[in-house]
Amino acid sequence: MSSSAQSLSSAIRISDRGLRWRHLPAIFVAVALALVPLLFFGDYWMFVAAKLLAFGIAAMGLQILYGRAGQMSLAQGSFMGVGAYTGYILSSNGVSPGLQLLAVIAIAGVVALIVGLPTLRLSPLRLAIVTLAFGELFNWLLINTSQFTGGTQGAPVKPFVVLGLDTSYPLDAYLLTLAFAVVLTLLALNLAGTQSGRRMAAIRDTEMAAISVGVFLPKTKLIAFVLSAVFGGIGGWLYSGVTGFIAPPDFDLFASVFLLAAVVIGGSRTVIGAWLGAAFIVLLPEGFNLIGQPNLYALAGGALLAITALLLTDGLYGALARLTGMARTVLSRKGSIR
Amino acid sequence: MSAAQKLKSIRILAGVTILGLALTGCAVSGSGSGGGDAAADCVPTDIGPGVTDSTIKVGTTMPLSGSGAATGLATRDGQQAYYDMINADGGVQDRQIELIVLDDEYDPSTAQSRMRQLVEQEEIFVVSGGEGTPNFLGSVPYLERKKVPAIAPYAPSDQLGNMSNPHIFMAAVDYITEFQSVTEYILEQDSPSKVALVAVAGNVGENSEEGIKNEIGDKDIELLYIPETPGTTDFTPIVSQLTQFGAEYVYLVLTNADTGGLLKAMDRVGYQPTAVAWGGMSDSAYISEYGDVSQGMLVALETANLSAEDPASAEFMAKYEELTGAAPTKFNQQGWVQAMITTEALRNAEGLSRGCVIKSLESFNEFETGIYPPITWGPDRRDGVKSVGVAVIEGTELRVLQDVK
Amino acid sequence: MTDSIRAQNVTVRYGAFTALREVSLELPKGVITGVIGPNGAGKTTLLNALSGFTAVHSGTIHLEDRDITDLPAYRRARLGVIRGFQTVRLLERESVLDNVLLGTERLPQPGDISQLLALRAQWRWKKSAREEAREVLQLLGLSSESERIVDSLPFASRRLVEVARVLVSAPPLVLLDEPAAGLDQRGRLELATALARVHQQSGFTLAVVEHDIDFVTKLCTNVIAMDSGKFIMAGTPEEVFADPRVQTSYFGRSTHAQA
Amino acid sequence: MGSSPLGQLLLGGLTSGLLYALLLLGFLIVFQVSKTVNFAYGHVGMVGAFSAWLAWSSWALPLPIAIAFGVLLAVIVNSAIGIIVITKIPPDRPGLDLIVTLGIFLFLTAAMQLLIDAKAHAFPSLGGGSRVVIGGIVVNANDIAIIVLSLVVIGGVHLLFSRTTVGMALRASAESPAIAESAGVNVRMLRLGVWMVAGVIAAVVAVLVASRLSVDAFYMTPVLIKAFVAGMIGGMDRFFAPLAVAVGIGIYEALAIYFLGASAGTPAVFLLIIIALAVIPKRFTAARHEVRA
Repeated sequence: MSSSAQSLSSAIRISDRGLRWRHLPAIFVAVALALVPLLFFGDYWMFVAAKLLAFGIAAMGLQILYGRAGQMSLAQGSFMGVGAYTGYILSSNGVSPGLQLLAVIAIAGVVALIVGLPTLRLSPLRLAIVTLAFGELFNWLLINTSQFTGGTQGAPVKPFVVLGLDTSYPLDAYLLTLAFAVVLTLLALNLAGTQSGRRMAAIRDTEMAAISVGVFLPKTKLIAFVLSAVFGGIGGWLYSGVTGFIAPPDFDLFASVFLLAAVVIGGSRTVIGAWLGAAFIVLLPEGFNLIGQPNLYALAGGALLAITALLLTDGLYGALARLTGMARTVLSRKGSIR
Repeated sequence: MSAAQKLKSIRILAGVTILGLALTGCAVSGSGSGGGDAAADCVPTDIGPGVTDSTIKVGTTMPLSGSGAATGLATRDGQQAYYDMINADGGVQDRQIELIVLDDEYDPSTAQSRMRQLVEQEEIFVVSGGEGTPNFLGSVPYLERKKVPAIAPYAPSDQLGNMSNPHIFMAAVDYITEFQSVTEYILEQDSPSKVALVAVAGNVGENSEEGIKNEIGDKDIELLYIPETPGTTDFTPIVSQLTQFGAEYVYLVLTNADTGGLLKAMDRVGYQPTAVAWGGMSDSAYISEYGDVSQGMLVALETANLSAEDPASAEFMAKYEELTGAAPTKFNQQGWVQAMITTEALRNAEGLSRGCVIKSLESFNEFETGIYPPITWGPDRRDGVKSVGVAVIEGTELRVLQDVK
Repeated sequence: MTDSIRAQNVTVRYGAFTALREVSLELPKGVITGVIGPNGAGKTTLLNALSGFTAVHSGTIHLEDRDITDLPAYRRARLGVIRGFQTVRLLERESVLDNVLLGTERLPQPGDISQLLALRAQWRWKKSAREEAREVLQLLGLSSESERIVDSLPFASRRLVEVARVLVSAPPLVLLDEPAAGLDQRGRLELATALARVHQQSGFTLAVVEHDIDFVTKLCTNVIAMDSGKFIMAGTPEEVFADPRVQTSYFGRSTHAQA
Repeated sequence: MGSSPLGQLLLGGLTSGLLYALLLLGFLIVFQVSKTVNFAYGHVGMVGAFSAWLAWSSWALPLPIAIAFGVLLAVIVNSAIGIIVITKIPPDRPGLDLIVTLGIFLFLTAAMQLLIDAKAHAFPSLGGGSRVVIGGIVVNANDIAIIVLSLVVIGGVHLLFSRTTVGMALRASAESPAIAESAGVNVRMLRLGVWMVAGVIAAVVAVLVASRLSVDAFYMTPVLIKAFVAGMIGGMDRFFAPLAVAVGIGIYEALAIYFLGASAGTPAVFLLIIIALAVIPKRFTAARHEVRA
């Protein structure tokens, strides 16, 4: 069966009615999932859901860079920070959310260009180190420019008020992040069907083939890097609106490593994987709250992360795909639809 | 898609939007409840969330895991011990006090999530104390939005203790006051010409520097500020800077580990100025570990010194040991007094609504805890205390030079 | 609008080892040329030099009358010099169709922005590009496989996908490195016919490195023989295979090379 | 009093640089034979040092025995990680090793906090007290111990790799496991052996760092990051280059902090890293086999 990135992107293709029908179920599942919070959740879980969406957007960005283009970055958390603090500084100067968003996109992109340019020749591991260094620098900057950033004490962020939504209310925050999540997910899925997307995949799988057909690798690497940074920036900006408070630890090395963990655990090859991974990372601690052991997370969280990674080497998506695969065969044996 | 599906999805959408609007409405009114602005309107008949006929739920977040865990756990135990004692005596307003402390991992965003959980899931009535500055600050904007009073958290910060955050009632001084007060003492005793400050980079350091500067004023004293980043692996350069500068007094506002590490590094090259540390280092947990390199170090006293001489603390120590079977540490004491202040506020509240608690907090006047200096809050005052004591480390003991009261 | 590529005194060294020694040759316009020679004759190195995957130590390479000696590989590809690899290089986790579409790179594409945002230009382009790809797949008998992930394909089909990627942009100059290796007799025949048909349609210039004489004789009207890094001769298949030098150097060794 | 601040700085920088290098050494040999990035490596050392402290302070074991105990634990933990990584992680799963070891990293932190506590503790200063003044530079037994020990260990490992048959086998299995296997080398056992040696190194470094700073459940992370970074710059497939870089970072850091101020240390180091990697000659960065192979 074809990788879900394609299946879903083909689901939104104009051509290919056949494909489109085959993947309607996936779309319905997505819609249903998005509705769950609205129908069943109270303020707290709505807040968690909104946070998950913001986090997932950043994870999707990293999936493009790491999963599709095969470039490892340890700075996605920092790019969330770039977005969050850009928004914060602007909003404290009374700039409207709309303009904030534009600035977030622009600045995240420009920063990515600056960080990305010198790293073009580097092997994935070395790229990881440069991004790590950037992350450390960024965190240092946050702490040492407290007059703009609030420094180590962090900064309270004015809630976004747009179209009658006010992100200081979890429901509104959820609806807003959901809107972004939907649009950006469609864009990420669309990437698989574009030449840009194929160029990235070529960098990941075979640079030789890419060159042989005329791909200019550095440009593609940069686009992947900038794209992931913009996703990260938007994710971070939304995150700041959802929580109403940002501080350097939210965007430090560990934040970045956890985003990478999300992408790998979810299944780095697909956009869906990024979402599954984000859900895993965000909901794991909440799971411990549900079983009434909120303070157990610190101990068991790490172990669970390692075990899950070991058991599902293809990531959550791989497992899911296998399950649905089985389901399909079972159904078709029963001679039902398909 | 098929007409049937179209209809269905349209119906769902419509439903969602209506639901959405409804919920938004609730959210608005929900956050409205609990009293208007901070100058709270107290309706004695109102009953706040978390209050039943038999219990009052209070809670807070503290670092129970991660680098801040030691102090967090100790503070929690201190609070629990006090509430156990109160509950044994029949509780407050005929209700048992139920304490819930969640782990915030010393991380601001985690702290906020847990605080939301406490307020929205557990439905606590008020926030009882707390431990750690950056993590607690993570919850502050949310608490203010929800108008939940937070009582005597240990979170030294110049952002708290004023009317910009009217729901946070501070009984711990910020670093500006702390070091102004300590420097005042030093300058009474001695007239150094060069003092240095090694402090965690960022607000903590900046505040400490400001406090020292305030006290130095126009006196002819040079001040060298060296910001440090936690996790320093080599203190030699800092020590070299200090020796070159020739500081007679070196203020240390660092973690236990880094304070110890820096003093060790000084010791390695045999440099021995008078060290001056923030309140955290008056904890036995520090002295028992680093006493040998900390002899003669001055420390700020944020809470009364735990010594048999002082009757008040002697009584407290006895009581605590009787309750828990263990001698209290500074942070047990910290938690104990947080619970004491919270209890006092609940006891004096005309009614068990948040508004009334705020009113009762604002009526605190020279409240004696025997641990903190007398606490006074008012309709437009949120910094309950304005001074600290000073002690010196001698052997494994603290000798009080200037008492907290 | 077909081009011909010309190499003059091209020498390629890897450290001490000289892979191409003073090679001068040209691929006549619109002609299918077979490049033969025993293993280590420098056939692949020649392709690499022409396509820009190896830097030449000395000598020049002209495309038409343009000097492309120092042009990086991707620029040459954009000028229409497209090569295939001896060891198949594919996007392992992508579908056959996407692998072929990768080959459309040198055709005028909609801008990256309109691709990423899926603007109308992108939809239109997508439609047409998929048509192109489908035709090529048709031609190579891969239509049924177009949605499959390539790492699940048998080796023969993977080879064909590689060829399809090369052909999809209808390049004026194609360099193939043992495209028939690993195909069975029927596969080779089909591939030869397919290439011949494409040649009829577009009249492109094609150079094929190949061991299999039947394949060469069936497909090529011109043959270049090489041995140990040197150009030996060029001519019609008959001439070349008849030539004693080729007889000894090529058949002499390649037999026990095949054994 | 260090009347020669520069010399004092260089000494301090050198010693901490050597500590980075030593830790990197353990990281390096593991990477070279099993191509694994062990995020938890610093914490393996922490486990050793922290339990050594416990054995010494709480169980009142004599220091050498306590340390030996810690080293043993570190070896066990690192071998366990090794076995998991070698047997459970399939090849062609880039990043998976990082995530698994991240999980282990978090687990080790929490576990040690649970078993011992979350406080910072003073570790015996291992000769930090006894000092002599040479040319205005205050040198103490601790510094000398570190310098000598690290040079000995590094030299020893180098000899092991370059001169002995074991070393040959190691290099072979690093180049191509398959060929090594066919040549009758038990690659798995060899790899496990390397993981054990790495465990020893980690514990030793952790103990030395603890003797200079203090010990708790977290203190090794910054050391690991610097060692790791040095490895990346120097090249994980080399031997002396990365170690030299590690020492360089130590000294450079000390100088930067002294001349630019403590808060300038971080940016100075990481800016250097970015610049270094950006301008490194191609042959250096053409290290794709770093991740493959």
